Formats: sequence, structure tokens, C-alpha cells
Amino acid sequence: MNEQTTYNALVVGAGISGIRAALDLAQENRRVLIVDKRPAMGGILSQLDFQFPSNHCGMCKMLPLVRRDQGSQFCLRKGLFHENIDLVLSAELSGLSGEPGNFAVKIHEKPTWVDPDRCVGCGLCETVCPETVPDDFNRGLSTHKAIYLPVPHAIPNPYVIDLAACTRCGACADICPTGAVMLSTAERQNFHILVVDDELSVRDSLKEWLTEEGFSAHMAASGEEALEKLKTRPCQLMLTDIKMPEMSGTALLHEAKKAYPNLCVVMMTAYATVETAVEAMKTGAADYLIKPFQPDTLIPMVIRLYQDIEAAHDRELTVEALILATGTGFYHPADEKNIFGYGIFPNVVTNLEFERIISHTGPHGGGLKRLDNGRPIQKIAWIQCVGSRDIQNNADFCSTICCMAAVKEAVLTKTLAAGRSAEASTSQSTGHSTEQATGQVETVIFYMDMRAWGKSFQRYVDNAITEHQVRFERCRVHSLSQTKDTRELEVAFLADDGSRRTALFDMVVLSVGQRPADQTESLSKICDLPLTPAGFFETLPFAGSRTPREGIVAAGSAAGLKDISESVMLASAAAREAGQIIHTKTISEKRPAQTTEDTETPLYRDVSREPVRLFIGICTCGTRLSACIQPDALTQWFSLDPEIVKISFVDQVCTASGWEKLAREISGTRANRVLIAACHPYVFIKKITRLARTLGIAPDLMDVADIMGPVFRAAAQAPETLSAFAAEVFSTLNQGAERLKQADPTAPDQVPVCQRALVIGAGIAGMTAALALADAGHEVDLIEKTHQPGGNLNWLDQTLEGASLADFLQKTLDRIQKQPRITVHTTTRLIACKGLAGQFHSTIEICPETGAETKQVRDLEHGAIIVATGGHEAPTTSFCHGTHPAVITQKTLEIRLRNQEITPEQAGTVVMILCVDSRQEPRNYCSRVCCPTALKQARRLQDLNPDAAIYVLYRDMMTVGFSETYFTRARGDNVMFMAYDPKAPPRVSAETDTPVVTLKEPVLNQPVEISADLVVLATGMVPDLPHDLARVLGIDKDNDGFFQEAESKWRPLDALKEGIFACGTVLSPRSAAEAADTGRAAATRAIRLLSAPAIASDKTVAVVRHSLCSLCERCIDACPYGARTLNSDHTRILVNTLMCQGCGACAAVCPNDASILPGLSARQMLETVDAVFEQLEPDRM
Amino acid sequence: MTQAHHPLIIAFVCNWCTYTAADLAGTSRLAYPENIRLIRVMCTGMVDPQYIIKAFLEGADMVLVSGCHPGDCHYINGNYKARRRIKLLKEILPRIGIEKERLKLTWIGASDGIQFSKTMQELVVQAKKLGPNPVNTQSVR
Amino acid sequence: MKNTHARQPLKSVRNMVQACIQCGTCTGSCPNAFAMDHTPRQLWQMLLNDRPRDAITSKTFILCSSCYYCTLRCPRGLPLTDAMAALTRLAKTENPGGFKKSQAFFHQFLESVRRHGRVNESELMTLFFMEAKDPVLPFAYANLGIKFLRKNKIRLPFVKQKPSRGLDKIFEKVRELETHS
Amino acid sequence: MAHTLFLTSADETPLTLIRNFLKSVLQTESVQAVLVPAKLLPSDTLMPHLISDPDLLAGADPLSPVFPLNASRMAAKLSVKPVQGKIAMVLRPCEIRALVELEKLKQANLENCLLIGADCMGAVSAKDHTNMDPPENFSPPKEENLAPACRACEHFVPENTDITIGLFGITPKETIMLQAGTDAGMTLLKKIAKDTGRQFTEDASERQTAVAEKLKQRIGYRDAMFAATRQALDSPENFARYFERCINCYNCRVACPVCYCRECVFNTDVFDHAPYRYVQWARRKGAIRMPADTVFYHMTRLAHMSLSCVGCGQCSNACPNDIPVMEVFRTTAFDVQRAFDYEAGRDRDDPLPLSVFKETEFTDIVGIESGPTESAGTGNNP
Repeated sequence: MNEQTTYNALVVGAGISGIRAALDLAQENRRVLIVDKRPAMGGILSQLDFQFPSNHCGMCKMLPLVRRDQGSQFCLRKGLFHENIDLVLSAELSGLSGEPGNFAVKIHEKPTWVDPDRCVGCGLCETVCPETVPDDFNRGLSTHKAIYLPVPHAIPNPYVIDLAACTRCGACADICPTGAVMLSTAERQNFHILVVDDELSVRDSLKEWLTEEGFSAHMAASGEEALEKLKTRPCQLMLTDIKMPEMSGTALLHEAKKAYPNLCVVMMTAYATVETAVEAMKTGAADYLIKPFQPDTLIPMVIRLYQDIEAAHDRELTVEALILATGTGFYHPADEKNIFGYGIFPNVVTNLEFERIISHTGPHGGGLKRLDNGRPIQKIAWIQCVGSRDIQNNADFCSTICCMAAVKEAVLTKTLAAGRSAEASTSQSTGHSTEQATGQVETVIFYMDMRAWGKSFQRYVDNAITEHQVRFERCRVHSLSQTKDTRELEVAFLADDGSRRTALFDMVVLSVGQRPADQTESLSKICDLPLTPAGFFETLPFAGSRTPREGIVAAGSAAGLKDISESVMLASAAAREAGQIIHTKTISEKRPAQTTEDTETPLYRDVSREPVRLFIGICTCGTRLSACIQPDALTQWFSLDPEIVKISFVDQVCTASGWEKLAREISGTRANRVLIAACHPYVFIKKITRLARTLGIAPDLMDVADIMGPVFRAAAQAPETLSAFAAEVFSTLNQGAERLKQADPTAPDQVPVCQRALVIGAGIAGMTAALALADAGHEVDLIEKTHQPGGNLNWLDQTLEGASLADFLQKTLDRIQKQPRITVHTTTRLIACKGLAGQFHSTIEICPETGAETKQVRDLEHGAIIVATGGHEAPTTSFCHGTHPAVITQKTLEIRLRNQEITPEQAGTVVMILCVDSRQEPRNYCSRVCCPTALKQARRLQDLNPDAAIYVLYRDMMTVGFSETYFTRARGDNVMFMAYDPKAPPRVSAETDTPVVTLKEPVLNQPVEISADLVVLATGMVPDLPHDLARVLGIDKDNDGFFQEAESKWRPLDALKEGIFACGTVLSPRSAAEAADTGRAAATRAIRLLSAPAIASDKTVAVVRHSLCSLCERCIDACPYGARTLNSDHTRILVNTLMCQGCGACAAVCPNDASILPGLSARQMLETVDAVFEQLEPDRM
Repeated sequence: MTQAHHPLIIAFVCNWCTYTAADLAGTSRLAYPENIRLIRVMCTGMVDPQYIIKAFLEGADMVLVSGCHPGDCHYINGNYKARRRIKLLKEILPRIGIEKERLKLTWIGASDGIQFSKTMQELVVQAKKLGPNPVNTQSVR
Repeated sequence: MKNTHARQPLKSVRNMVQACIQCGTCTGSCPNAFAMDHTPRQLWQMLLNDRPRDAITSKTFILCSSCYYCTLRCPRGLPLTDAMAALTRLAKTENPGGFKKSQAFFHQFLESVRRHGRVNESELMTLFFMEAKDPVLPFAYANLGIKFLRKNKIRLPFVKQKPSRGLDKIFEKVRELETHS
Repeated sequence: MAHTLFLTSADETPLTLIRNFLKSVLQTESVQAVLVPAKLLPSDTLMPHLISDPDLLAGADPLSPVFPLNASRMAAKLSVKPVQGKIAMVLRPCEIRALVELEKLKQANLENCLLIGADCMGAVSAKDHTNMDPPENFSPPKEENLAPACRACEHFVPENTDITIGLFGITPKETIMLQAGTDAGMTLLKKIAKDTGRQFTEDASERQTAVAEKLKQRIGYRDAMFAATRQALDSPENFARYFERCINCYNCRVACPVCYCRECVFNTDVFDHAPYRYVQWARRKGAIRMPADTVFYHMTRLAHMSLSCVGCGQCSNACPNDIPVMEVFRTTAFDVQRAFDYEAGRDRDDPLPLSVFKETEFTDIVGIESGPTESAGTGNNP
């Protein structure tokens, strides 16, 4: 493993938040270590195949867009490689001390018993392992062997051993081709256990059990003898009786611990003295055993302790900042009353289990089958809010993600079922048998409020209803039962018309709520961090990722209840907080500021003028290669080619000695390209980088061809099919050789970057972004179209939680004023913007007074742009707004409350109408802030007039996350809530002095008439993104006029055009605190680009061969990133190397290869195709 | 037609989705036939019709282009562009007497290891049914 | 509709269900909901919507068998069974007009229990009809009565049953509690 | 609104009427020059000329059945960057259609041209050029003497013109019809109407009838040609045989109006192989045909250009070994363009099919279901 002991940041948790934060910092050229207690990365997302709205994955879109060559370019579920990131799995943070900028941390690594550096994932061990265990990855729905892959798709994918299930038969160690399994009994013999008991029979049986397990057991009959023995024979573990004649076990514990603080002690006790044992644990005992016990109680405990003590080792590291990205846990439905029979009825599953059921890597390979009998599912229901929004279950919060997850799962079910019927119709041709297959699946979602609170969510839900016929029943289900004969699940519920009905289902999915992740509590102790009442890490009011302890930040769900895009945003915000600490530390230590990257780039030999000299090193893997293909024949074939200087066969390239031999062989030649034919390429990524530095050959002129796949597969086949595998090996080798021969040896260009930024809009998001940028050392131009910065905070009064927004604004303004690197331009707008990422040239127009004379125009240069133009309350004419003075909007009420213009009389009877013109076409989205605002204002009005009668007319209360608490509180505080059906909205009549609101109350199905002193309309939010600005910037707006992000989940802040980012309410409606968080996150996205004065362009960036180019501009149309432009005199096509992602779309449309993707040019591709057909022995194949 | 026809299938697979699925099929030890040659490309949108023509002219019995599902392309829309090119080729290939059924386009997502394996097996079945590619490789090169 | 809830007599019951979010769990779980004229959810909504008359004249709470299912399942942890009981008590003390029948039934039911230690159906119905003072009422129950008779559920003539010891004490205690609440 | 003028002069042929018309076009302020096929002394061969001297228009002959080259390439070159004013271009319908394609490929800019097209009488094959009489007395060549491309051409009436010169079905013989297709064309025609004192009228129905009849005839020939070509190219073997005389001279793509690459990919490093590669191939296959990649070349050109093929037939004209290249391209182009609901040169606003896509289209070609067994090469497989 990596021996590095200092990192800029430690990220705990390798889920998406951890990955996002780590990548962000890595791209700022910070060294990051990620640890995760799971044996694989990816967190919860590695178990989910599909995310809405695309209903696919898309996680890879998180990968860096610039400096891509530093990291891996493949599916993120497989793994993550980045020059600046080290990843340690099966490891936990176990200790923390020091201060921000200089934390000493301890990392506790758990052994997996398989050397990850040597395991090539061939899977031979799995075939011989005799033991079977339930599979955690598939939520226990399937099984795996005792030696297994924790995640099926991760790469490198080292096997791990579940020691609890392992019988140490040694079969895996014997068959392992690389000797990666470390399961030797010899290692256990070095683990010494001292057994102290006055009863000989106990000593004897323990000695026998422990010795049989391979441990070294020592015996002592009394405490005194034990202490003597410990002097001569240091032991790692002591098992001691409590009741002994002379020295008691407790006394022995004290004595032994005094002398040997690291000794691990387990108390053995009769039932009567359990309390003593528990007491003993407080004074240093690790655990206790109740006598009498059997080996199957003792041995697992000893093995667990053995793993912890002996095999695990703590790494001590110094880090400057700590990011907690430990993700989320889930409510366990069987824990409390288990009203849904989870674990009792076989077809009741949690939503996470259901994700595994429909996953192609899941237990059913994506089949929609019942768990009890494997029959196809015809009727399925989702029950929402299981373990959330439930005070009886300690969950006075909304889990935020389950509504959309359930809708997605229902849509996927429908899609899968449609596929099932399609398969059934073609099954005759393929010979698959499908019993009772049908495309019809009935899907019902039982919900309380449909919380479609995000951008595009409402349309997704509408689409589920209209396109996919997903049924929604607004009713909380109290419990369910199972029919005896068919084992169908019966759900009783309250239908829309108020009648009580029952329905039968094949499967019921429980949408279990989020809970803090397991390790949250222990981490809070280690890091001395407070937790919220719900048990998540507490964060500061206007900084959603900053914990009260400086230097420690929380990313994503660790700070509670986030969906994917929010997690990704908050992770970037967390990266900013951490980045700031690192930056401050860097400045204070006067470390050389990171200049260009070439100071770090190792100097590789320039081979661009040399003829191709290719070295091929082939791993023989013992005799496995020669069993499949004749090495001599390979040598013979390749020696024909004058460009191949040498072909060497090396045994076990994966071992240290094999690798050294290979390196020697290469250095003995004058090779300038190296092909290694061995196992999976990803296993070698880091090794190749290191080898490249020693050999002075650029890593992209070295490659690994996976020839062992067919070799291993051949081993299991009949000899007569061997030639086919041999052909595959040969073809793979040829392909690899051809590609390398054609590889472009020129060094990448450096692209200059203007390290300044432009922030458009000085609302809270824009100001926060500007501050974050300036704090990181970048000059910022902050432009604002109005006379004063502050945006909506100029009129907003308080947050839902009661914090003063005016104070927050004032503090922010003060910081802006004090920050010399920020230049604020008020009454200014952007009128022109040219250039591309890294180098923008903008023109701003400053117009202090109305009238053209005073207009000033200035030019600005910058490398990145942050759009923070915000949004405002939507105007409306509905519900007599504008015709009756007592009908006002939420904003008007907020201003009047702030200015204390509301009298108690005016607050006598207040009707609040939510979702005015919202969540229906044409503004079919939820504005997210109005429901909490209504709660907040209701409380303010009640403060003003305790007798106030407040009626809130709503469609679905969107109090997601912890704002649910305030909903509960408002209910308790006598605020009246009445749902209304959007098809029969309330009416407001303005003919009288006091407006009269009428509606049909849906529960009682009776008309209600309220004569109101005040009618408050929640009209929601519309974006401020003028068409002209979008055009000038070259960015898109979404259906509703908001900033169109590159990808709603994975790149929520980026424009499709690289170098332009957005934050705040121009993205989508959000609260002030959330807007500030997005400001920090957007700053992070920009700093990736700005952190160096020049960025080396990536190797896989398309280039134009101008001498061949006919300027047909088809490549400009084809480029999905807008990276191509025609130069000003229309003579050349230009490629912005920071924006180009190397997809090759341009090359495919170019008829004569004037546009090429180096490494994958037409010449290389055609040669590769050719190589596939090369045959080793033409007459014998 | 021929007694022991081992069809050779060339598959242009996208780096992000289908290649990952192939990897997954490999690590999950799902059987897929040995007569498949994978050529990894960054995106199906970069597969020039020339590559496919070349594969057929060199004697491929079938060519598969496989990438991300619609809406899931790592490069936003490369798979849609690929679909148009495949459509084009399916019109052109019959001109030279190569059945359009020999060219296939599929979407196989990163987690669809099983789908990948099934697809490959099915392709071999179909390739056997179609018989050898009628191209005489001597005359075309 | 003016704000009246602060002054209404049902205030205490209303407070019990104040935090109701109309999720319907109570109704879904109620074994007697099929027979109720209003579902429990509707009953709470009536209280919350300032329709005390509708609430107190409903038969819903009379039919509550105190199985505590709703209380157990209510996501807000509301004391719904208690609220039902409180309504029953209120219905008695407030004795609003138009609520005679259920009132009379309730009264005579308990009287019967107090006297005999169990319900004597025939006696209960006779006294119920007398108290209700509705000449047509007995006919409404005629069919049911005949059914009961056939199944031997009601015996004619009255069989004298032993009064239960200690019951009076319980009734006394309840009366005491109710007057205090 | 009527936008058609009839010009008649008892002592003039249609050709002289056209020459006079072109003269008045050239005398328009905004027109800098006229690109038109002409025979100017001392040459005896009809070639496109860019004429600025009105008197030299006496040599112009846009009605000749001689079609030495597809002038769209020249037209594109002249239009791609603006000159002061416009250049009037008298082109054949297929040349205009090619020009429309070249504009989509950014090789031309029709805003800089005044496009004049005449009803096309068809052209004879290149090898028959020398036998041609000077067609001073306008007499269209007989259908059977036309080149195969023209006999199969259904686009003999120009499209996308500013002004169309109508000849089909127009009587008497000393009349031509002028029709405006754009505002620019209309402005010009108004001036001519004023100068000549003619009135605007509706289109002549006789012309429509004549066009319809000709179309029917052409489609008949075309479909027969398609059928024959399809049959001739039913296997890779036969395809190779079809092109067996090909010497990789690449004249066909030089002559092709829409093959717009500055340098063909087959001339670039992509096909510049080291000698040992040829040896390796020969070893693998036993033998390889030299020059290599002939079939690959034609297949590639089909892939690259069949969507923009206008069927002008210049590829066949250019082939030194008389390979009927046009037949292959027209047949394929017809299938390909129909598949994308596209027609080369039809509309300037139709995007190139490979430059756009829709999210829901061609879903039938996705997947591995074996689909209908209808296929190309049946029966003749080796």
C-alpha cells in the first residue's frame, strides 16, 4: 500500500459525497486520502443501478472534465483512480487529535485476508470454497462463498474472506495463482492467548478449542500465575474467569492492564456475576462471555478480536482537514413494532432490497419475481414513510428521498414488465422459458404527501401517472396481513373517496426512512462533534457542511437527509470548507503556491522524433499461458515486425519480483513504448505510473492488455476449444501492440488560464461564491444589476428556524467589503462574453443612473463564470390578487412582518393558499420554499395574535427533511391545514370587505367558507435568468427558465459549457442557507479550473489537422460540449482543450480524418480492427 | 452451409457502459462465447462507419455496436448519433450483399453484465444461422 | 366561518388531535370503521374544522371498541382512542339535542352492565326504546331482534342475572374521574 | 400572386431569348458576373465561364446537352465568401441541388448567388460529347441518347432557384417562361417586365402536363435501373466484380460534386501502410488484390456521400474504365435518403441527416432480435 503519511485532507466515506469532495480537492492539486469501512467504494449508490430522471446510472458524469489524464476514465462504480487520491478500504477513523491544519489521525484497517495488490480477481478461489453465506451486497437476498467479491463490479476487485464463515480449509490459498490469499495457520500461531481459570476442565476444553483453531493457547490456574506467565510470554489476548479463589478476575484485569496496556482482556463469567463483567468492561475489558459457553460462541469472538488486534494495524497520518462523508443509514422495519411483517412475510421487502431485486447484478438478474415462489410479480405496492414522519418511531422528519425513489421504482417496474413481455414474445427463438410472463404489472404507491420537491420532480411524477399508469393512493397504510393459501399481501387503506378498501399484492415495498449511518455516533465521539436530535452531524446555520469544530466538515447525507444532487452539491461545498483550511495552512507555511503543474510532472523522455520501438512483456502466470498458447509462436510472429524491439516472457508480473524483472527487461532495451500482457489493466495503473517515472517513458505510451481473461476461461474448457481462446489472446495482444505503435508521443500542450472569476449576481449565493473564491486567493469581479447587493435577503426576515437573515446579510456584506480581492460592480450588467473555459473576455456595462450618458463600458478577463442571478417571487393575478387589498403574497407579508406593519387584528383570520399557479403547467415545479415559509409566517402571526385562526390550504406539504418538525409543531399550534384538490382549487371572492375563501374540504367532502382578514398566496419562485444573458454566455435555460445544468444529479452546478457554473435560486428554488451552500459549491467547481495558471491539456483531446480540414463545420455541430469554434477569419477550426472531453464525435463525422482523437484515430482504429483478424497459424486455425 | 462454422463477431463497445458490463460479466464469470472480439471505444458516437465496413470486409460475421442507454451517454448524446450511423449502414450494406442483420446496435448499461452475456450468446446463435460472411477477403484488400 | 375553536366546548378533545395530518392510518386500521357514519379521520377533521355539532352527533365514537389499533399506529402519536372516549363522555354531559338515541343507548348499556355485570340485551333494548321516547324506533330494530332471537342471542323472558360485586365501585370511580376531567 | 413572365419574340430562339435575358441580368446593378456554360473563342468546347462582359454572353449555352463537369464545385468556390454584390449562376438542376448540399457542408453560400436554372433537357455521356451538333436551333436530344444518369433523373425541373427558365411544354417554340422563386428573383423579373412591357401570369398548365409525363417516363427508367443494379450487386463477390476494373484513380470522387474533402481520406496517412503490413496481409489471406482497398474505397464513399448524392452521373463520366459508378450510387442514395426522409438538394433548411438526431427514432434497429429475414444477398453466396 501507499506509505504516504501526510495528506491535505482525509475523507471518511467513499460514497458519492466522499468521491465528489475528494475529486474536487484532488483537482485543486491537494492530496486526499479516502477511507471507507466497507470493502468497496461507491457507498449506497453502488447498490442502486438506476436513478431518476434518466432511470439509468450516470455516476461517471462526476468524473473530472479537465485534467482527466490524472485520473481514471471509466465507470465510477468500478473504481476511482486519481494521482492525488489514495483509497483505503475496510478502514475506519479510530482517533483524532490536534487542530485544524494539523490533525493527527489514526486509521484502523481491517484485514481482508487477501492481498489486494496481488489479487487479480480471477475468481478461482470462489470456485473451490465450500462455505456459503448470505450476501450483504444483495441485502441478503442471495448468497456468496466465504471468499467473495464484496461488490460485483468494482475494479480492481480483490476478493475478501469472511472469516466468520471461513473454515480455513485452505483450498483458496492453494488454487490462487498469485498467492494473494493470506490464510496460513502459521500466522495464527503467533497469536498467543492466555486462559486463566481455576477449573481445570474449563482450561482443558478452552485449550483444545483454541489450539484446534490454530492459536497458541497458554493456561494459568490463578491470577498470580497469569501475571507470572505474562512476564515470560507476552500474550495478545487474555481470557479470565471472574470468580477465582485468591485474586479475582477483576483484580487481575487491573494488574495486567497496568503492566500491559495493550493486552486485550475478555471476562468469563457465570450468569450471577454478569454485572461485574459489565463493570469490568468500563475499566478496560474488551468483552465478556457468559459461562457455560460453547465453541461457536467463543471462537467467533476470539477471531473477531484476533482480526482487530493482530491483523489490523493502525496507520497514523497527519491531515489538514477532515471531511466526514459517512452517508446515511436506514430504518430497520423489524426493529420496532414491525407492523408490516418485515422478515415474517417473505414478500415484504425494503426499498433498498427492491433496488437489488430489479438490478441486473441482483439476485434475480433484474427479474420481477416473488421471493417466496419465484412467480412473476403482477401486483406490487409501495408503502411510504416507513420509519419517517413518524413521531412514534422517533422520526419527526421527512426522509426526503423516498417519494421520488418509490416513483422511480414503480416506473422501472413498469418498464421491466414491458421488457418481460417483449422477451416472452421472442422466447421461442431464444429458447428461454418464461412462465406466465406478462407486461401487466399493477403498481400502487401509498403515500402521505407526494414530496416532489426538486427540479423536474413534479413532471416525473406526472409522467409516472400518465405514461406509466402508476397509481397513487393518498393514505398511510396502518399494517398488512398475508393470505394463507396464496401468501398474497393484503393492504387495507382509505381510498380517495373516503371509503375503506382492501387490495392484494404479490409484493410490498417498504420505503424505509433514512437514519444516521452506523458509525456516526462513534465518529462524533472520536471527533468530539455534537449530533442533532435525529442523530446526524450538526452543522452551522448558514453553512450546511461546516460542523461546530473547525477543520472538520460534513459532506452529503452525513449532515442529514439529502438526495443525490444535494449530496453532490454539499460535497463540493464541503470541499470548499476543507480547501479553505488547507489554503490558509499553505499560506501560513509559505509553502510554494501551486504554480504550473510541470513542476510536479516527471520529466519523460521526448520520444516524438524516435522511430517506434515497442517492448512487449507477457506474463506467463506459471504454466497457464503456455497451456493456452505457444509462447514461441508469439515470439516468431512479433519478430516479423521491425517496430517491436523485444518480446519477453515474465512469470507473475503481479508479484514484486515479477514486476522488477519486467522493469529490468525493459530498461535493457531502448524501447519507447511498452505493452504488458497480463491481467486486468486497472490492477496496474499505479504501478505503471511509477514505472513510467523510473523509465522516463510517458505512461500513455505504456499499456496493459488483458490476456488472462481468455487464458483463465480456457482453463475450464475442453482442449478442443483451446484454439479459439488462443485466437482471442493473440488478437488482444495484436490490438494492444497496434494501438501503442500508433500512440501519439508528443507532450501535451499547456493551456494558459486566467485565474480570476466573474460572478454575476450579488445575492447571497453570488456573494458567498465570490467570498469563497477570494478566500482561495482568486480575484473576483462581482456584478449586480441593482443598486445594492443582497438580493432577496434585502426583504426576507427570518429563516424557518428563526435565525435573522438581516444579520446574515450584514455579516456577509461586511466580509465582502473587507475582502480586497472582490470588486463589486453595482448597476452593472454583462453585455458580451467571448472566449472559452480558462480564458473568457467579457464586457460589462455600468449604468448608475437611467440615461445613456452615464453608461460606462469595461472589459474584464477571467477564467470562470458563476451565474448567480437568483430568482424572485412569481407574480400572480389568481385569487383576486391585485384586486383586493387583503389578498397579498408571501413576500408582501414577509415585508410587512419585517417592518412590523401587521396589526393583531389583521392577523385575526388568515388563509394561506399554497401552490398558487405552481406544480401545474406551465409552471409545473415545486418552489420548495413556500411550505416552510407558510409555517414560519403562521408562527409569526400567532406570536402577534395568539388567537389568530390560520388556515393553510395545501396540495402536498413539502416540508422535506427536518422542516417536517416545524410542520408537526404548526399542527400542534392550532394552525389549520386543509388539503385541496388541484382540480377543484379554492375560490376567493373579493366582493366584500373581507375576502371570502371557499373550498371543498376533501376529508369531509364538505364545503368550507372562511371569511378572512388576510389571504396570503404562495406563488412560488421564478428564475431571473434573462434571455439575453443566457445568449451572451452561451448557456441553456430549462423548461421553466432556470439554469440548465449539465446533468441534474451528477453535475448539478455546471453548465454544459465548461467554465460556467451556477449557484443559488437560478438553479432551482431553495432557501437562503441552501443558496449559500451552493455558492460555496460553485466556487469549488470554478477553483478546479482556476487553481493553476496553466493546465496541461489531456491526451485524449481531439485535434484538427488543418491541412486536411475542409471547414465543413460538421464537427462543430457534432461536439456535445461546444468545445469547437471557427476562428474569427473563418480559416481554422479551434478546439478548446479544457472543454473537449475526447468523445470522438467530431472524428466520426469528419470524412477524411482531419479531426482526430489521438490514441483513437481512424488509422489506429482500422489497424485495431485489422489486428483482430490476425491469425497466428493460418493453416491451423 | 458449413459444418463447423465458428462465427467471429466484432463488438465496438463504449468505455462507460457496455465495456463495464463486459467487465462485470467477466468478473461475475458469466459465460460468453469466445468468438467475440471487443474493441473498446470511448463512445459509440465515435464509431466511424468506416470501422464497421472494414470489419465486414475483413470477414467479420457480425458486427455489434453497443453503448449506453438513451439518456445515459457519458458524452450526452453520442449514442443517438451512433444510431443514425447504424441506420445508414444498414441501408448501405445490402448493396454489397451483406445482410443488414449482420449489423447490430444495442444499449447495454454498466450494470447489465447478464444482459451482455445473453446478448453475446444470442449473437452467436444468430451468426450461425446467417452462415459465414460472404466476403472474399482476398479481393477486398 | 370565524375563529371559534378557542371557545368551543370540545376544545380538550380537539387539542388531543390537534396535530393530526389526515393521513388516514386510524381509519385504515379501525375494525369498526365499516359501520361508522363518519370515518375516524373525518371525525378528527370535523373537530379541527370547527364542526363540533357534526362531531358530537356522529355515531363514530360510540362504535369505538377501544382496540387501540389507531393509537398504536398513529404516526403523530396522538391519543386517538382516548379522544374517542372523551367524545363519548362529552356526548353524555353536553347532551346536545338531536343526539338522544346514541346517548340513550350508551346510558342504558352501562346501566345494564352496572346492574347485571353484563349486558342483558332484551332489557337494554326495552329501556333504550323507553328512554329514546321514539315510537317508531323499535321497528327499526325489529329485523335485527328477530335475527338475534333465532340465533339464541336474546332470551325471552328476562333471565335474572346476578349483579356483579365491586362494579358499583368502578362506576363510582369513573363518575368521579369524569367530573374532574 | 402571379410570378411568371412569358417572353416571346418571333425572330428569336429560346437560346437567344435566354442570352438576352442573361444580358439584362448582368446589367442589373447588383450582379457582378454570370457563371454560365459557354463556348468562347478560341475554344471549341463548352465549359462554364464567369462572364462579366455582356457581349460575351452571346457564347453562353445553358441548354446544351454537353455536361463536361458538375459546375456546383465552381459555384461553391465563387460563393463561399462574399463579393461586392452577387454572381448570377446559370446551373443545371442537379448542379443546384449539389450546391445546396455544399452549402450545408459550408462550402458554399447561396446568399451570394443569384441562381438561375433552366428546365433540363438532359445531357449525353461524356464520350458522346464530340458528336454533338451545336444546338443553336433548340432541339432537345432524344431520351435514348441521354446519359443513364439523366435518363433516370426525376429532378429535371430546377428547384431552389431565384429564377427558373421554363421550356417544357411551352408553345410556341420562340417562347420561354421566366418564373421567380425568391424575392430577389421577383425584383429582377419586375424590372424585366417593366422593360419588356410584359404582364405577370400564372404558370402554364401545359408545362405541368409535360413535366408530369416526363417524370413518369424517368421514374420508369430509374426503377428499372435500380432493379438491375440491385440484382447485379447481390453479393460481395459481384460487387467486387462490378468494380474489378477499378484502378484506384479516384477520378470518380474528383468529379463528384459533393465529395468536398480537401484531401480524400484514402490519400491520407490513414491508408499509408508500411510495406511489411502488406506482406502480413498477404500472408494472412494468401493473396491480396493490388491496388488494395478498392471495395473499401467505394463502400466508404457510399457511406460518406450517398446521403448527399444528387445523381448527376459525373462519376460514371469520369471513370477511365467505364465502370457504371452512377448506378451504384443512385441506387444506394435512393435507399439511404428515403430511410432518413431526406432528399439531397431538396431544401436548404433540411439539416444533414448525420448532423442531427431525435431521441425517439429508429428504435426498431436497436436490439438483437433477428428481425425480418428479408436480406440482400440471397442465393448467390459462395
